[in-house]
Amino acid sequence: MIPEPTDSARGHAAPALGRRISEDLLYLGFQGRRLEASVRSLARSGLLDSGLAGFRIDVRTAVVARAMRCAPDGRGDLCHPGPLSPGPALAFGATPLEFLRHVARKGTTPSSARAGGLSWTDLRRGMIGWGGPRAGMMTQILAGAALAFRQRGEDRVALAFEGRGALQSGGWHEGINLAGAARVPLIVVVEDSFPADPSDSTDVGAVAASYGVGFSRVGAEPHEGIFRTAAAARRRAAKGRGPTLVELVPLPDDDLWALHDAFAERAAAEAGIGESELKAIERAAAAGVDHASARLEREPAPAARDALAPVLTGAAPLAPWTRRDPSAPGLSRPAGTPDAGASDAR
Amino acid sequence: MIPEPTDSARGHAAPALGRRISEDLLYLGFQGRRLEASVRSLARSGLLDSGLAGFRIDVRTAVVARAMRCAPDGRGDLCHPGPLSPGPALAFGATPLEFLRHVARKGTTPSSARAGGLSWTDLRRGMIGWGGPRAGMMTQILAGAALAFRQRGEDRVALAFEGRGALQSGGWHEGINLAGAARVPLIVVVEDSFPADPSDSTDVGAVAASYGVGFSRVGAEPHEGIFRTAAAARRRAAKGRGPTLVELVPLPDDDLWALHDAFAERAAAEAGIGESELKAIERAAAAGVDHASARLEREPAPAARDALAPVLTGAAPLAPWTRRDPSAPGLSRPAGTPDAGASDAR
Amino acid sequence: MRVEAPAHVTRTRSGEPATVLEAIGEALWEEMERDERVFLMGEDIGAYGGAFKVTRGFLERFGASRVIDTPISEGGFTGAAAGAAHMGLRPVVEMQFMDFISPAYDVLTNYIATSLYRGAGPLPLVVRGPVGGGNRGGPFHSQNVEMAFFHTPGLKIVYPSNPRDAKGLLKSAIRDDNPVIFEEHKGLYRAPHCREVLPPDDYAIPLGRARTALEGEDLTIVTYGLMVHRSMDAAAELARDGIKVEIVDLRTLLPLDEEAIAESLKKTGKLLIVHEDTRTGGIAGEVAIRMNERAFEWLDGPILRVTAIDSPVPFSGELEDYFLPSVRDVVGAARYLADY
Amino acid sequence: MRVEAPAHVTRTRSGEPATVLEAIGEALWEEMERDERVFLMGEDIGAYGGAFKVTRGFLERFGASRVIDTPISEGGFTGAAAGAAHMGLRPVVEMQFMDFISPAYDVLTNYIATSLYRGAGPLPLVVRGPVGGGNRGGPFHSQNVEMAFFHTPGLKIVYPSNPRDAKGLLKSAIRDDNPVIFEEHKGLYRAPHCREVLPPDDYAIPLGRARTALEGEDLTIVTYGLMVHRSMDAAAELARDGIKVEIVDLRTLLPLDEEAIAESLKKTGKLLIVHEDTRTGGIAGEVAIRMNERAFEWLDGPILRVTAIDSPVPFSGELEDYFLPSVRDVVGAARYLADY
Ligand SMILES: Cc1ncc(C[n+]2csc(CCOP(=O)(O)OP(=O)(O)O)c2C)c(N)n1
Ligand SMILES: Cc1ncc(C[n+]2csc(CCOP(=O)(O)OP(=O)(O)O)c2C)c(N)n1
Ligand SMILES: [Mg+2]
Ligand SMILES: [Mg+2]
Repeated sequence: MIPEPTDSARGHAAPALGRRISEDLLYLGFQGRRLEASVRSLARSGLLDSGLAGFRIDVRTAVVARAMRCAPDGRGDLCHPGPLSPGPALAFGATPLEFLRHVARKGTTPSSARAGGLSWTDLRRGMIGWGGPRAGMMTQILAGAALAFRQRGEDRVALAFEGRGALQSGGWHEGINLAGAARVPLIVVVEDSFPADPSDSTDVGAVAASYGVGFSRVGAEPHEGIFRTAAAARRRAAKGRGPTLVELVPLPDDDLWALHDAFAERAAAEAGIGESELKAIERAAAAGVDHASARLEREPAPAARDALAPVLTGAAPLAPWTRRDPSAPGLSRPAGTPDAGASDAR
Repeated sequence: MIPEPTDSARGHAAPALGRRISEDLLYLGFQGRRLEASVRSLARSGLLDSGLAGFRIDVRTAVVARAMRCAPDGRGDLCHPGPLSPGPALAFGATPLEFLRHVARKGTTPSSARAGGLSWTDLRRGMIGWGGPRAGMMTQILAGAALAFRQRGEDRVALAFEGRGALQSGGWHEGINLAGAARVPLIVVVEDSFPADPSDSTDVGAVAASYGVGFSRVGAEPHEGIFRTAAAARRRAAKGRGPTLVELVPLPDDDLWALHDAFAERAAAEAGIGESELKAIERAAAAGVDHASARLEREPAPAARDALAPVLTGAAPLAPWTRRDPSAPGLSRPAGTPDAGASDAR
Repeated sequence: MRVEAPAHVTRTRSGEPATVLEAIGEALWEEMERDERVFLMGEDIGAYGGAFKVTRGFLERFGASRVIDTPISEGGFTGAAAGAAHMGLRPVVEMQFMDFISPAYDVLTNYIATSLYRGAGPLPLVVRGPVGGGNRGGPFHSQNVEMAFFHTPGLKIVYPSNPRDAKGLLKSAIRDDNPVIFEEHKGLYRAPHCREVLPPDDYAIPLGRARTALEGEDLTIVTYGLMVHRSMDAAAELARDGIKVEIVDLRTLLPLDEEAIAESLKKTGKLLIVHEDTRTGGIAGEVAIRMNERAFEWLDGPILRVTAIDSPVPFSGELEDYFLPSVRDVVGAARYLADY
Repeated sequence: MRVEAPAHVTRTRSGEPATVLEAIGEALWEEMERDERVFLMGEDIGAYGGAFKVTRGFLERFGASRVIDTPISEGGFTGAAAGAAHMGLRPVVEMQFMDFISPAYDVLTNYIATSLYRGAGPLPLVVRGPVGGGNRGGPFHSQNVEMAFFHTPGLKIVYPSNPRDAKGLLKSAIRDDNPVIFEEHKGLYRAPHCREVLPPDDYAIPLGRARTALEGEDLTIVTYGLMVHRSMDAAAELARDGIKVEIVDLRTLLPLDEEAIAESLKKTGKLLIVHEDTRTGGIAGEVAIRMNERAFEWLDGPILRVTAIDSPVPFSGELEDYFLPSVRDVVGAARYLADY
């Protein structure tokens, strides 16, 4: 039960990743940086919750996610990006507009803004949103998804992003224990978006060792190293060697974006992506974000009666019997008649 | 966060424990062996549940418990002996008759047999019974008790016996994490009364390391070694150095009692306990058990209306309004009158 | 090599009467044969065959990837079942005793029940296991769990009273696209009076529909599970006094078949609810207010209930018998209502 | 060195009107000063002062051993609170949002609620925290949790509607020897219309007694929490049509003060229950059957209810407003009943 460390490329001598991946990582980085700035400014101008004024994107989460086998056909890997973290979702094919709709509670989100945070569930693209008091529960869910992959012999891996705090919750332990015991293809990234709690002394590596699962820690590595660490964890998972925990050591915002800039420099120098190409990628990424921000205001809020969405398949709850709105469903009976059976449609 | 191993005396060259402790351990061993035999025979003869025909006592649990500071005045250590394990309880001052009453569901148990298993709660003697689907919950409870000791600056330690399976439950992890983070005086003994599940590969030492708590593993050590391991864990706890996990490696029944016999031999040879004294201890222990077994049949079952014990202080639920028993509480109103408010006495 | 179904799941094929336990085994077996997406998870359900031996022989036939022994972590494996359901599988989770569903309360009520509403798609999964008192199991092996979940929109709750319903309802539960809590009363598992020859065809009984267990015109008893039998016994006694009781066996508790209740109430004018679960906050309350909303004018007497007393389930037999609703309680309450 | 009480817990001392939040802070502060066995546990309640700043300044005054920041493990620290209570302490556990009580469902219903009955002694502890919708918190930061625990014998549930009650009831809850779930509606925490000058003495309000919030003779509304205010607004509107509503504020949900409800019902003959929580399995059902058991002959109309709709709490404001019971709903239902 000795945890197998995944190979992690450290130092700046990391070999290039190839053109396609490099381009994608560049795009994701530029996009993320622009999106971070847009959200902050939308929050300052009152178009988004003021709580988002300090919104940040950890570009490394997008790099990890891009190392998965993303596919838009429901047969690629599965990713839970965390409750408010668009990085991995963007790598899995989500657009800035989709993200902004979520945080702006628009009627155009998949749940008509019924669900809070980023309810990223889109099984076709392989994204699954949070759904409960956070800490740890999603590791259980993704462990079960990974179980399904293994059971059907599919080449698919489940990737969950959790906060450090998740490791304090029993639910997380039950999830990783189950995943480790069954050696299912699961990767759990443990990140810390808030300055580390001084009383929290969790040693993520020791936790991984106690479950006999793989472990890697990444911090200020260049993108190449982070990508290779994630790719190695994926290979390990796909080979039936079980889950890996990847600890993302917190970095200041500036350092994060410096990682991106350094990568862009190397990409220009090593991967044969010329200065003008680089600029073109940046422009395209920024244009997408700007388009989304501009469009956001025109996106409609949900209609009140979207609250009556099905809770059981085929059966939306009826509107309360005291509502007189003639177009609400289930109110065709005379006003004032108690409308029993609201939730019990079959 | 390196776990500090407690000093464990291995090998047969363990120095003697002194007369008083040796006598106690001898008594507990003889008592346990006789009680094990008694329970099995009472089960075979139909006086106890047939499930108890294979009942066993792990004498090592009594040795661990005897290494605590047992006191009958509510100021000693606190012990949760596990759901069906009298060994530690006997060390904390429980009698064989009390144990037999529990398993025979007698009205003379503290809860009038309202609680299942061994509801050993007697805060004066420092025992606390299980109270919930088992796996792990008692570690939380004892962690909280230990928190109280630390908060009040008392020289008291909490000792919980858990099955290996507890380590699969999230509740256990939350309990030990809390105890470890707060460095409260807690010892958790992890035992395995059933042949190890081959699919269960939990490495208890690695788990301890992941919480930064102490760890010891004991198996076929002589009593002296087990006692010293437990005593060291207790010292560590009392000094504010936090919890210790003690893993009890499973042993076949015969080996367990062989440990006791070897200890008795050494006690005779080294601790100055003569052959006749040894016999006297054995006779006294056996007599107590035999007395308890003989008396058991005469102990009354609870009365039906003991079901109406308080659920909230000062307020027992009323008997159902359909019961005509004139002596049942709350039935003074005319028969047939619905008796509302049953649970709502103030 | 195709492994033959074990004896405890072949009563119907051999035309013999089946117990509730066997009927449940048959439903699981047949659904696993019918649909390879169906799989089982639970503690000791594989080689050991489960605490009540419902799944004895399943591991041999369906293999370890469809009969999964889990760690002791009810929350974790229920969550994992949800993840598998997202990916198109149809998990059936066994709680060794349904009392142990409580560590899964969080994931069931927050994640699973809300999935469809949150736009994350339906979660077809079943959580099943033994419930109920009378077995001297004490407070943690005797609970009825319906009221822990009855208040949660997005769940269904099923609680059969006989082999035929148990098999047909479990098949429907497995085929249903929603999460279903399926309660099996231990006192009915092997009850000899409860054996019956099951229909030989692949029948399913729709969720959400009550069954009239007995027709009568003086009084309606709404009940479910083991209490159907206790109510039938009471009805037999009452019949000797000329009191004709109608018994509605709810079968599905959520969604509640209030139409069936209201129809019966409109016929009899009197309503007694009998449930084994404790009184305060029991299902009787919801039935009462639904009938107030829907059939108040038909009430010729108060809506009353017979239930367990408001305490944990006591361990000793003497206490437990006193705690549980008895035939005498039902008879007493029914007489009171009939005379009202 | 004695640390002075911070401003948000000294409104009463300075004679100023206090909010519900301040009243709760005062109750905690005063009880901690009165009784050194009282201590606090919860996430970020120490240096950070709690998500809603209820315990701001407490760490400085009472120290880290009585104001304990816990890991994110609601089950674990609630269990630990029980252990500390066994040892004679009186823990007050904060759930950052009461929604997060669900991981503690197991230990609360199984261990804590049964302790006294099992002969393990009483467990004096309080679990308190913010509940309720209207804050655009979505499904996991807006729940009302009373019905998760209402069915559990051995627990008390308290849900105040104003500063005076919040302070007096919390003091009683802390002094009570039983485990108490204490729900604080976020919408009342800082509501300006809800400020009031509190009695300067060390008063406590007994658990288990409802309060008549408004006297009237045409119709009784039984309600609690934020819905007391919505019902008062409705009553004002109804009064303009000459409909005189009596409002019973339950304050304690468990044990339920059925005497108070019955008394009011006997006066008005009509009963409407208003609760913010969802409909099916809500407390209205229990009220309805208790009144059937106890006051059926006084009913001049069906017992009806106004509640949230049967779904999770939706995130967006538009949806949430539609989901929650409104003044218009209460007015509509009351008119219907008054005309009945
Ligand atoms: C079960 C549960 N308990 C408490 C919370 C409240 N809560 C939300 S985020 C958070 C801190 C999480 O910290 P961490 O996991 O380290 O993530 P970070 O935000 O630092 O990345 C807490 C306590 C919650 N959402 N769910
Ligand atoms: C929460 C919960 N889940 C399941 C059970 C059923 N159960 C009782 S004992 C047991 C096995 C416990 O194994 P272990 O902890 O290794 O203890 P052992 O009996 O082997 O000493 C199980 C699964 C339970 N009591 N509680
Ligand atoms: Mg953090
Ligand atoms: Mg074991």
